[in-house]
Amino acid sequence: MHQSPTNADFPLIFERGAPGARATDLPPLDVPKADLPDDLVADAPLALPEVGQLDLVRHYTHLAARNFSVDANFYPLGSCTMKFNPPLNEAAAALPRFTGMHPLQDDRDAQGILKILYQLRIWLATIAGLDEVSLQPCAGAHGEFTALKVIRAYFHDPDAANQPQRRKVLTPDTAHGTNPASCAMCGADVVTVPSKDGLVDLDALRKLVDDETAAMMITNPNTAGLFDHTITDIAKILHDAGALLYLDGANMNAIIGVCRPGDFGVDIMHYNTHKTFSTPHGCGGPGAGPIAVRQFLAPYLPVPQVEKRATGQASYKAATGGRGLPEYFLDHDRPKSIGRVRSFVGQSGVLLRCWAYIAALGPQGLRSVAQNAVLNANYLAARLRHRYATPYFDPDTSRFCAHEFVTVPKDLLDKGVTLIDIAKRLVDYRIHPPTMHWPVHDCL
Amino acid sequence: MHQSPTNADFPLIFERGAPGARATDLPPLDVPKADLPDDLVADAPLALPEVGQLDLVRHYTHLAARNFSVDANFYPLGSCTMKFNPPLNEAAAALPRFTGMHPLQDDRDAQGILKILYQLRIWLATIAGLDEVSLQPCAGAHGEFTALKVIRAYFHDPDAANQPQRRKVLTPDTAHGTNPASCAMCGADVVTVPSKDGLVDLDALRKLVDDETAAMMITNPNTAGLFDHTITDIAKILHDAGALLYLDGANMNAIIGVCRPGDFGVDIMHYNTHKTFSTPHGCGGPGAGPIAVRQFLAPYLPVPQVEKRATGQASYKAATGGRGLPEYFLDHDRPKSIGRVRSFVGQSGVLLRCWAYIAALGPQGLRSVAQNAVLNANYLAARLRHRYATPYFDPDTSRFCAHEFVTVPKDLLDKGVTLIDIAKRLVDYRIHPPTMHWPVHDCL
Amino acid sequence: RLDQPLEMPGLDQPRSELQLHRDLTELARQNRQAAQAGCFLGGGGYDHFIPAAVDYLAGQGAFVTAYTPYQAEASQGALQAFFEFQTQVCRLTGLDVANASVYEAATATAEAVMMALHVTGKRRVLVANTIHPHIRAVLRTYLADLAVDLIELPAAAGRIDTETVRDACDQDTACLVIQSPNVYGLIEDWSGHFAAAHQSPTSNHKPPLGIALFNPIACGLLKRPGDCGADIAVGEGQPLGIPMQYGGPWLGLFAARKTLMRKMPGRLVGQTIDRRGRRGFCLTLQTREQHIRGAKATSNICTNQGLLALRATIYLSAMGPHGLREVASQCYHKAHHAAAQIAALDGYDLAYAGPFFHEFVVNCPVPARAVIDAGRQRNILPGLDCAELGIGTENQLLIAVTEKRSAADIDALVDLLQRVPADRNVPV
Amino acid sequence: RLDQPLEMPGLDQPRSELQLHRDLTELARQNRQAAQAGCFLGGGGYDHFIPAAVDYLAGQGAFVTAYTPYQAEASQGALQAFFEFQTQVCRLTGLDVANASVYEAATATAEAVMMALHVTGKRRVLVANTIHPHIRAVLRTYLADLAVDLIELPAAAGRIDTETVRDACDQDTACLVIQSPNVYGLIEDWSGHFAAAHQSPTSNHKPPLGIALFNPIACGLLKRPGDCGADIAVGEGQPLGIPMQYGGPWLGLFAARKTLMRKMPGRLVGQTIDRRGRRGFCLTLQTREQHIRGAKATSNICTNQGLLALRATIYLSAMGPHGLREVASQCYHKAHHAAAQIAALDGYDLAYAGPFFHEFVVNCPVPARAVIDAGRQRNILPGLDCAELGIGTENQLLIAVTEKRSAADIDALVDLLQRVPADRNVPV
Ligand SMILES: Cc1ncc(COP(=O)(O)O)c(C=O)c1O
Ligand SMILES: Cc1ncc(COP(=O)(O)O)c(C=O)c1O
Repeated sequence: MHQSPTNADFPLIFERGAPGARATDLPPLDVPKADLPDDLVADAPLALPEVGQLDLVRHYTHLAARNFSVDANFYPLGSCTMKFNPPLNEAAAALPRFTGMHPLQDDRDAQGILKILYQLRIWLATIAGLDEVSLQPCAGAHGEFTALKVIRAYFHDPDAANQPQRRKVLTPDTAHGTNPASCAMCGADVVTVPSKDGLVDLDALRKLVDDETAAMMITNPNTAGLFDHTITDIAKILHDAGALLYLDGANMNAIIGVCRPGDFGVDIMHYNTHKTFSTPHGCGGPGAGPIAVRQFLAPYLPVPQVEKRATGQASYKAATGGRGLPEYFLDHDRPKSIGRVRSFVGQSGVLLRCWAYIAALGPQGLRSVAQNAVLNANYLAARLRHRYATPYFDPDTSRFCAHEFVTVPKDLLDKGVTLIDIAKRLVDYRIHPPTMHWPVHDCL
Repeated sequence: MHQSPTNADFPLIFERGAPGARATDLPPLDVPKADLPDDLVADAPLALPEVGQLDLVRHYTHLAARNFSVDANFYPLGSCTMKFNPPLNEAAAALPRFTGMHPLQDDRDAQGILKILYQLRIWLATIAGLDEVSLQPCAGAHGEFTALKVIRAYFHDPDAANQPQRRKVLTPDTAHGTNPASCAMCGADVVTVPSKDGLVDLDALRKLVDDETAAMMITNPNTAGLFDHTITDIAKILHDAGALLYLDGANMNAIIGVCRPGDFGVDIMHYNTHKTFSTPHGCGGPGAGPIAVRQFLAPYLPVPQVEKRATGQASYKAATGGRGLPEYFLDHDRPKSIGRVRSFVGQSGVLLRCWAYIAALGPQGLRSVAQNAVLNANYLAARLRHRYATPYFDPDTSRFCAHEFVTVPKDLLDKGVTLIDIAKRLVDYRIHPPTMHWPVHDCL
Repeated sequence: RLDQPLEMPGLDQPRSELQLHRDLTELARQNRQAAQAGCFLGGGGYDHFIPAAVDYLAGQGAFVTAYTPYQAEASQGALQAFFEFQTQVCRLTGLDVANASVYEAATATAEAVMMALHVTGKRRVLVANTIHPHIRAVLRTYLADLAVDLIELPAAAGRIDTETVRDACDQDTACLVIQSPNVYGLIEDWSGHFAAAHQSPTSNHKPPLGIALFNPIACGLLKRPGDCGADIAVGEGQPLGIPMQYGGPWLGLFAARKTLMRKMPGRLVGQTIDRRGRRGFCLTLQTREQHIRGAKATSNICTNQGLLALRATIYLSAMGPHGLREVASQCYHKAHHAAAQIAALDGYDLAYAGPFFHEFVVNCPVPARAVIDAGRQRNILPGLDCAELGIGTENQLLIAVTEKRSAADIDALVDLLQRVPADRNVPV
Repeated sequence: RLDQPLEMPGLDQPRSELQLHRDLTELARQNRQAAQAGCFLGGGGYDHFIPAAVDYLAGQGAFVTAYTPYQAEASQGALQAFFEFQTQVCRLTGLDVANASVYEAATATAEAVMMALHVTGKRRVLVANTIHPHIRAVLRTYLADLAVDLIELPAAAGRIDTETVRDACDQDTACLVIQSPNVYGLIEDWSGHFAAAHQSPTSNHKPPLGIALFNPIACGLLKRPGDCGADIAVGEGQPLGIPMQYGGPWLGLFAARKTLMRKMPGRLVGQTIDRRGRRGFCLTLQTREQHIRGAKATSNICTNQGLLALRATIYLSAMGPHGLREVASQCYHKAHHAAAQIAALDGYDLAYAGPFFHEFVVNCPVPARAVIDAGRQRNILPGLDCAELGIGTENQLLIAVTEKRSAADIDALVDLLQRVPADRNVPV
């Protein structure tokens, strides 16, 4: 039924339309024209597309048809957990009283969204088993950056740790690239910790930790899909040396509601709402990367922080009459804060969807998400392991995986089939191929 | 990149999911349970699909991907004019204060939608060059039916025509099938009028019209894409004999704003908003089929009619205070009316989009729609006529078409190519094939 | 031929997109949104919960802007959806075949009656007067010029008596039309009535057809038309995921016994197998039946309510059997809870004693208008004035309660009803 | 490992879809919708008109629910859209290369500065103090732990003087960051400032880079960064069809001269040709640069603002050159009309005399707070309190006027301003 397509079939938007065409218009200017000095004005109009509304709609409808998506396809991706995006969340986020809010509106006129952000802050702390959360970071990598700034502020604080010499941050050799990159941006010294059997090599770690070590960043379950059961040992090694444990929460999907990072020794961590909490991936963004911390790190969190006034102090009802202080508010007055990491309030539209996802599931539902993800991944690993080697998975010795697993299709590779071939064949079947060559070479 | 699909690739919604799966849920019942007699209750639950939300979304996303649409494809259809559907109209029609309106709400609480309906009524009368409009009919065929009822009521009215013997309705042999079918539903006797050269044969018509003739139904521009320039002669023949001229407005796209049916002798007509005024076709509906009539037919229009109180009598402002009568209202008190042709107020959601389309174009814009449609169709006919015979189109003798044209691909047919082959090849190029074998055999 | 553009009142210039957006927002502001906490309006249109997936999926351009699926290769998506719709309507009604939709309930009923006249060759049409008055009015219009007797069966205590049916059926009766839940919300005895009709004396072995006018939500819980002996079932599909949108576009549901299939109005999608053995779908039986039958056609319907049928399909798929049953039983229990509380108020009582589904008539100590006007001040729409609707007296209010109403919403209604009589004695 | 589900405050049960719908509607009700007739708020976020096509097209599931386009065969749609986006950003800024987006304006500025430090190998960063205070705050955070001097250039009459720039640039200067229109709405002399920077003495033939912080709407009318000598241009893309949505997600725009391409942060989509000679698109240069560069990376950005970039692409395509110019000039003329009327009021005057685009600071005879509070009663958001924002005194109001405001909306604002001082003298 399909012709093989040519360039003319898929023109760029610039190659469509005709001079003068426009897809929308404004009412005529209804005020007198002001003086507009010539030297301010650009010489020529911009070379933007000129298309009618039908061309515009056809163009971006055709592009949509040439894209995989969760709505239409299965994505067996691990860390980048691709979750179903409930239409209700999209519809709610599109309500004009959410989309139409200016970020510098009076707090009294923003009680609904502030309540959402406040509750989310509390919920994310509970899930982490930690004490306070900042919703500011724009994505996971930004969360890492913010967290490293917080750690540094803590060590530099003369009233707290007062150990400014701690400049080293350890990352396992399986770490996601953003981990060392975030360190570099903060001026920290990155030290790589080797792995053994897919897990952190504890002996090596012991040797690397010293009184210049600020923290170790770890992903758990890790990028090989394994829950590192030595995590409490790792935490102890760090804590004993006065250093902190940072959790890259990209794989939280496998453990939410089942165990809490705070309970296994994590001091500070980030979430990726676009992975763990189903906020839509949007072809690569937007996301949000809230961070959670223990109490002693809370003073350093970025501003503003969303806060709630104790009941009795002032109620929302009184506030809306303009006669009192609003219940929920943005607090800018945090003297030890690292400062701002972005403009305004945060990725509010994303965080709103995150709130809705958690509210829909409830505590029990969150727990079953993790349980099901782990069950399904192990099921798939078990079915594949006779044709595809699964180096870190062996049910016979009770080596199970978390919500993703690594496979090395050795038989096929020996026959000359490449990973790219497997990936392309999955695309033929309309399944998005998993991440390749990472965390080990020749793996999926 | 595509596999040839199998049934398993395109399961029915019933073949997806698993027992117990659901894609949505309600809060728990928050009132006491009432007594529910066993004998009222069905024995078994219904055999409806049981699917989760992801399955639901994937299923109807996949179906959408297997459908042509204006958003993605070109439809060279004539009568069934497939217009671009502006996203603004969809967004406006989705506003909760439109979608959330109950049809039996107080007129005072419906002034916005009533104003839209009233203005649309006036605009459609103006475009028709006729006096009054009913927005009640659900689609074109329903408009035909309603109009025939109005015509009959007029002839039966002892205070008006008082000629109940007029039971005959003439339709040209090129008429769309709904025309005779509508007659049959009303108990009228259908008489077919032959064509000559694609137009109504005037001599034959003269012989058929008599004092039992109620009306003639004509499509102009006709289903062969020709504007019948003898329309005023046809009107005269009918009017001289005391009969009425009905216009099937399916092809109004070719003439709106350029000429008015009322000016060329039409007494009553229907519109198809889903053809002429860009309300979305929605895979076959909904539509709306407003009818326009001359003053002497107005008393018979169906109830309710949307009306406006003369200013001064009561203004909207006073009305909203509950102390006066609202400016716009639904009038049920029309003693000579044929009665109701459907429940409630009409296809309000469709009519709203129709209003928006007309408002966006304005009088000048409407006119250019028709001018462009005719120009484009003639351009295409001229380009095709050397390979495909265009029986009713010959620019050398000034025979032009309106907004569609008939072509008989004789050369190709002689070579054994069938119309179906041409149609399928158009589908290959992602163009929706035009109507086939109609109004003449072996034509497109 | 005009030399210049038309003069259109209130429309001299084209409106820009921004202007149109402003105008439509302002016009919307002049409407009250009924579909919210305080809505107890029914009478044929109901404020049910619509899962977000319905808007999301049915709003795809590939469906909204698609043409009628005449060209099967270009329309497998729509055709399969309509096939699924038909199957669902069959399962909802307990009948064998369903079409791909007609306009709405009233015209659906008229089409069913026309079909019955055609199938039986008879001329008497029996219609319960407990049917919605708009539907009865439409039947009068449709049958006006045909040589047909339209007879309205009187009700006793808001319901039709099987005795009445038995007495009314004669050799010349084409069909019996019964709505349940009826316009008062009461559940009629379809089984008894249709049995009586089927057993009535007949000349040509063609007993009167039983036409059931049903509410699709009620089918999730109560006995279905097909279970009760109906030959044809017609209904309003609006409650199935379609917003009330001031009365339209809604959705006419139409199903019948297998033997009646060839006389069914409207489009019908069938399943077929292609050359490679794969399943496919296409319009069957008639595709534009009018072309073929012309003046002999029994229906003229062409454009139907495709997009609304799609919404209903998605709605029913989202709900599933258990979800639909829960919607129906929450409607039932909440309506009964409201009725019990209202009947306990001073001066109020229920007008009818029969079993009801999610709607009931209340006798008020004041005109229904007074209650409605008082409700407007508190953004409560307490129900419909039975006198205005033509189904009762000035003091009667028709109240509907759907699953969307919470216990608190019901309490607010009860509180309103309680206050109105008292407030009326105190001049404001 | 927990034996039982977590205890989460305010969340004991899962919420059904209907309940969640109710809750979110109620929470939305507790917000005031700024984006309406009375909105004169600016300060970095603006209420511009968004054509319906933007929501309609960018809201397609195939975009919203798609993954990052790492797998090119499965992502040609997104990749082509981002390629179009990059091209548009280049044409908007007059620069050669643009990336596929960063988070928002402040982090974009920080990334640009980090890049400049890297490219030049120097350690002094000059930043105009007429830059939005949030952006300056973010720069402070980003640069805090690096061995870098962050110097804020003082303004005179709300704008930077080229003399100041010339004096501040030295051999060790990595870059000069200038926002125009600046935080007061005033148009800065990019050409003069960047020329001064470029001409400053340099040790290693690497003069300071000129970083322009631009408003993309202003680019439709005014001179572009690239026309004025900027080496890097960063900006907030929110005005391009993105709702204000309480501050995010917005869109960081990032463009640079060709010579700087290899140091650009973020993803970059490139065009390529497949085996059959057809055009295709893929992520180029780095795809997750962090994997490759690890600790040597200059940026850590991974997830970006893809869907927002798509919105901007559709917005710019819908507007076209003439539409964007009209938006910009309506902003300009309406803001000047408002400013003239306000300056004519008793007790009010403009704080700065320089040329402005669509935003300006007004000195009020009363605290700005009083004007804002009075506006709340009439649903007018007259502007921002300059003291709260940290850019002026208690009596200063920052007022923005976009193309969406009508003459009548502006009259209502002027009327409000006129009444406030008088009303304050009459105790309520
Ligand atoms: C393990 C891990 N850490 C960090 C990140 C970076 O997060 P983001 O893309 O949200 O910035 C990712 C995702 O790409 C990841 O998989
Ligand atoms: C000429 C003509 N008349 C009548 C109709 C019937 O109109 P509708 O489908 O709106 O009922 C059509 C469309 O199918 C048509 O083309």
